Amino acid sequence: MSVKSYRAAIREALEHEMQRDPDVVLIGQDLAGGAGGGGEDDAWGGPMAVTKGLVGKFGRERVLDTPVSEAASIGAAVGAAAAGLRPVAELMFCDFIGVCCDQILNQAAKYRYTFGGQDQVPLTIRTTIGAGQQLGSQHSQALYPLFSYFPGLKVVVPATAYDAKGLLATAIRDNDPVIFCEHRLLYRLREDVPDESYTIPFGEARIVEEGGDVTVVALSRMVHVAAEAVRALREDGIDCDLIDPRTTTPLDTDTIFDSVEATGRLVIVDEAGPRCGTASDIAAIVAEEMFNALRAPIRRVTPPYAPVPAAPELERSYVPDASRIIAAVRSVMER
Amino acid sequence: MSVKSYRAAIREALEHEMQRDPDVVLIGQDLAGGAGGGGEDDAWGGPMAVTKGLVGKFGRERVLDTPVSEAASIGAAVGAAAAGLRPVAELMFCDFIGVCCDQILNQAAKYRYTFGGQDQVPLTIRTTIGAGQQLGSQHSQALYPLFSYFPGLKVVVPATAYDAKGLLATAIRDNDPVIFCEHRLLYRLREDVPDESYTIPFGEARIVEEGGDVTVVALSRMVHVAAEAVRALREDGIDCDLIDPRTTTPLDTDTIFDSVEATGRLVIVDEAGPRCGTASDIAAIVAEEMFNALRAPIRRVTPPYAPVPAAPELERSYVPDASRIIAAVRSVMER
Amino acid sequence: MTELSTPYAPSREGLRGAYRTMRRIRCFEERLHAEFAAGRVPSSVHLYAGQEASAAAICAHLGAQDYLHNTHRAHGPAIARGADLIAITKEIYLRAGGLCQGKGGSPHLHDARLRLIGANGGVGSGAALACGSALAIRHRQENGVAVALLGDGACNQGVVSESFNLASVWKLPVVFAIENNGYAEATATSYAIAGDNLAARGPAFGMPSTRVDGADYFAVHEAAGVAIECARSGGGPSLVEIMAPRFYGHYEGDAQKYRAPGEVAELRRTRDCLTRLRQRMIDEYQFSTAEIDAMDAEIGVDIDRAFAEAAAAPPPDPALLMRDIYADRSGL
Amino acid sequence: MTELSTPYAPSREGLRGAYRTMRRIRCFEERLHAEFAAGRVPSSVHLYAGQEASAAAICAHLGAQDYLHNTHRAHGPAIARGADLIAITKEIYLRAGGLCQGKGGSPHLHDARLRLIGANGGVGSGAALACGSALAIRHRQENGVAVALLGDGACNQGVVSESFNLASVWKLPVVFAIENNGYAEATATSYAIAGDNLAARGPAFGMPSTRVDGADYFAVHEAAGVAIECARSGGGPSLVEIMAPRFYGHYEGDAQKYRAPGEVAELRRTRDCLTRLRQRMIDEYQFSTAEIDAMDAEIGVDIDRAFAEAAAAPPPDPALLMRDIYADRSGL
Ligand SMILES: Cc1ncc(C[n+]2csc(CCOP(=O)(O)OP(=O)(O)O)c2C)c(N)n1
Ligand SMILES: Cc1ncc(C[n+]2csc(CCOP(=O)(O)OP(=O)(O)O)c2C)c(N)n1
Ligand SMILES: [Mg+2]
Ligand SMILES: [Mg+2]
Repeated sequence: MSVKSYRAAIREALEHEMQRDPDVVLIGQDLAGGAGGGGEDDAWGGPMAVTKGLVGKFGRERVLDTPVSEAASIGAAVGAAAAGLRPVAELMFCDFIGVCCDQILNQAAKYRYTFGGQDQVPLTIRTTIGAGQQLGSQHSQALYPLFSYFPGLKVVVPATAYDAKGLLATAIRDNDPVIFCEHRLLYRLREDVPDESYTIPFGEARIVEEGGDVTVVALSRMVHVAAEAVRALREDGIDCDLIDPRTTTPLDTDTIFDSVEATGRLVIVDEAGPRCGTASDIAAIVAEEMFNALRAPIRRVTPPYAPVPAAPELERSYVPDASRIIAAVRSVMER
Repeated sequence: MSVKSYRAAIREALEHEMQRDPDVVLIGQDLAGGAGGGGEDDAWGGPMAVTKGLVGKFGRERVLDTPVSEAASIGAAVGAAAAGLRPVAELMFCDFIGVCCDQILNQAAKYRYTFGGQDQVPLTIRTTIGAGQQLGSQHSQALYPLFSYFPGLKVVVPATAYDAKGLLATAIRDNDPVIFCEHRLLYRLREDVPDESYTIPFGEARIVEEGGDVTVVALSRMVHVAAEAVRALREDGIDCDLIDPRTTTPLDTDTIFDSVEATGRLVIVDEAGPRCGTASDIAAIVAEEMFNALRAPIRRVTPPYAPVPAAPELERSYVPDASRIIAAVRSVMER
Repeated sequence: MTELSTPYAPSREGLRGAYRTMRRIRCFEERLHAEFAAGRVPSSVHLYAGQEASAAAICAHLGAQDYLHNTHRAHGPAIARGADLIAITKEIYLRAGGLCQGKGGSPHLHDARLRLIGANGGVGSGAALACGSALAIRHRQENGVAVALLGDGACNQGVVSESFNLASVWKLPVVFAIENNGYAEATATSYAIAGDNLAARGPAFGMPSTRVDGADYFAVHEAAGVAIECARSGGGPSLVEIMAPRFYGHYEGDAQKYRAPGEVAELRRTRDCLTRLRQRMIDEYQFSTAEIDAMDAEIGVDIDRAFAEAAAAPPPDPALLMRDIYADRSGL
Repeated sequence: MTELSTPYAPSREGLRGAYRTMRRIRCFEERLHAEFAAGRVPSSVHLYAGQEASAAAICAHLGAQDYLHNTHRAHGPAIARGADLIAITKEIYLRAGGLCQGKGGSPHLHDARLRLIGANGGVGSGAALACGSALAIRHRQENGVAVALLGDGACNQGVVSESFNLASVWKLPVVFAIENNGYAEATATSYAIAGDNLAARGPAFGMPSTRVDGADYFAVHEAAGVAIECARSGGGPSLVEIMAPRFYGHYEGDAQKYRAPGEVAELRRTRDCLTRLRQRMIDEYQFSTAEIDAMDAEIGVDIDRAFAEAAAAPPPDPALLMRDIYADRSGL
């Protein structure tokens, strides 16, 4: 056990899995960096410096830098997975999904089904999500609801370094295509993480706080923002269950249902969009399955229905903050 | 007024708008057909024969056949729209969105916002949706929820020939990017449609049936399937409001809310998927805004969380049918 | 356009196999055409007739370690790769026992054991998947190659250009085999391909390339052989453009008004790979007409059986709707 | 590679303007580099220094009816196209009064009135958008052209190849101006571009193409002139590959370890378009050092003012968060 950043925890999971299974290969832009140039190898170690050091340990045959060609690269990763490798492809920003989503949504997701179950596609796609760096409308989105829409994919949204490490190991060992969404603002988050390899099963939510008055479900970075709100609310006498689903497919509805059964009140906090998003998804499932337990409207705390603006002041008002969560929890307590 | 098919109604709207505004141009594969060949011009008139005859009236300068290059073609349509034309681009199957969704979700949707409101993007993208032709997992989807996720787009899902004609005229005259989703199984649907040009405003649901016991919201082809269910239920003494939102962005929540206020019961019928789809979207909005009126769980009748299989027997059990709608309505009446 | 010119003369036995394959495909497609016209085929089918030399010649060079990525015009390549004719037919009929259990259908013919990879809905996607197969082959040091069949129209998908470049950058053992049949749907290649020459794209993306007459089995056999051998021996990717006529419509039911009157008849007369091969086998390789006719008859029997079995097969098990969405179901 | 060789000699007045533009860009970028290092610039910025001749020479041929599609390395082309320096700086600082009201930022510099089109998040997308601008120009018979600036790395996006082909098929008045600065992020072009020659892609997609030294203003001016004139006069698209060094990192903060030691210093010494132009203006066009120094001083004042105004500008109006999502709000 030692203190590690979310970034380092992800790198460790990659390293462990590459050691464990020679069929694990990394595919992406500048994962090493320096290809073809006159300077250092491993010059970047990934655009977010997550894969730093891996090319030195595993060589360019297993850390494959690509041209700026996501469709071909992710398509190749799909093909390689179906042919028996266990590739981990990196999509630098989830916002770029637009140039390679045929490969993800049609090909990876439907390969096994369309061909009648002949194959498996043990592919992991690591991508980054989130606002907060003033990168504007096309480098700040949290597009995992798109992935959840499609059966055949699994979707992971780790909020902590511990979860990131264990869930990435699970993702890589999983025999289905998994989209692993790293929040860029979490890369520097530091906490105690075991040094050895471990896995965390998919479809098991983490109960971050136990309260009993209101169920708060939050994902990815919003878990931390919600935790701040929950702490503040506790001082005012409102005790929340805070649940982090950790994977949106599979989704641990049992844990959410158990909590809602007890509280009768649900607030969902999500950085993805308000329409056809993960917050809507969970709200709809609960409104269908747990209606009798509900004592108040289901509140969703999400960004507004707008693209992400670049200016920091606008961006701050775009992303949900603790005060909005507190207000939502209070509003459902009024019932 | 004369009896017209959904296909003919769409063609008429295209023709009227092209007559009305010389800046309307059509862009797509085989919209005429026969380019470069030794045979007839206008040999196909569109892969679904929707644009038949238009090249003869408006010439190849306004009916632009493209190579099989959706990214470039739709990208060009976005560029042309921002530069002042009013293009109508065709995406043959919505399932192909994967090869051009950067153009739609990032570029068209965010152009105006990202550049601080300097421009408008009066683009219409006609695409086709739906299962029922044994075309399998990648030619049968109903992907409009993906479009609804993104602010900046408008989304139209006409269920009738009348609506298709009027809404397409509105789409073309609208100054924002509009995704116009034609259900392939509806092309042969015939009904009385005015011969002259008319428009139908976006964001105004159509009340198909008035009942009062249960609110049934259905979209696109599901409106017809739901209507069948509603008729059967009426014979059993259950009277449903049947509402067709017609556009999912903007979404006419007022009409839905008014109905739910009266009935307290909501069943949503949709051919799009069960997770992060339009049914979830509407359910979440109602569970948040109209909770006090609700007397029963919100039921969603959608396909299962599975890709679309090709075999007709499997495909029939994939698509919602009247019996599943009837069962859902009965289940909410039990409360 | 680089000239690839090592001689790859097929053996007499090889010719017998090639003829059998091509005849089988032709016979299958003609039968399917008739069945479709009679309203007995569900869904949508794209016939391969006219292009047989392409699949047959390519497959003549492929072994069990190699991958073949199919297109939506899938029947011919599936037959040439040796997939079970009955399972193919059942799949096209969307019945139980189909190659993909009736869940894929005609365009998605796929047989994992044969490393025959079915096409995706979006044309051209096989180019990138083939780069992945090639990566896996190389990783496992299997001494194999991946061949991506691509239509001329599909080459205008961006992913194909990206894959050309990626294969060159990674020096992958891939062959991009473009079947240029002159059309993408109702649009002529001469309109849609700037320069009307796909082979020229090879060198632009760092690959040798060649263009051959797809009506000439020998020419395709040689060009495919050179490209596949180059990939197999570590020489990296190449591109082969095979000019092969399409004898039927884009799909069955296509009225083909975009073709000149008499165009197909002329192509059948002058550019039929099957009759040309047959003639050359008789003229240059001492095959007797009787011997060839016997092969034809045998094939006719196989085809009859495949269609009879498909027509009699039950629909897929209803439970298949929810099966094989995931390989690992824990947590779901 | 087709040779384009009509002489397009710039006038003395043209040179003065070009120098002013290039100097303005250089001065701006150097100042921004310093401001960034001092922690005063929000977000992420990509500097254009070293590539000035490209934007300046291209813009020398463009009129009000023409479109220029920018890349993420946006400051230089925006300045060359004549966008307001203060509004540019405010946009980079994400302040009120920025070119895009502070909603876009450095990579998205866009001025609709100048027909300067901002880049999208995904590199390469301007290639297709430019086809659209060109379509609109032709439709309105404006006698204009659309120029798409593209990075070398961006050319590996499928949409760029698709756009090359589409522009040729539709014979659009487009010029694809590739600014090959040797890198895409930390990856050298020599690795990522098979054949290391983007100009070769032009003919493969039916277009004339040429490759020029981006350190030589005169060469870029001629090549751009030929290509733009060809497009303007109905000759269709062409491709110009401009070999232009990048003097800073991919973005500010990039440690650039992937570059050889001394590489940038050597490039600055041997391939600086600005010092070369200056020298030639003095040697061949009788400009005096004093005259040029005076221009430099004037530009320094403009730059100082722009940064001062940007630093003092307020943040954008909070209401902008929900504004300009749609142009037509009825029903919403
Ligand atoms: C991305 C995409 N766009 C359009 C289509 C529709 N489509 C199916 S087959 C076809 C023609 C492809 O032409 P080509 O690649 O030459 O193959 P051919 O049919 O001639 O064998 C098209 C456009 C598709 N399947 N995928
Ligand atoms: C589709 C896509 N993939 C990756 C990126 C990340 N990215 C931003 S700039 C850049 C480098 C592009 O290189 P090049 O086109 O040569 O432009 P340069 O930065 O050298 O001017 C990359 C890969 C992106 N913006 N879009
Ligand atoms: Mg073809
Ligand atoms: Mg570059």
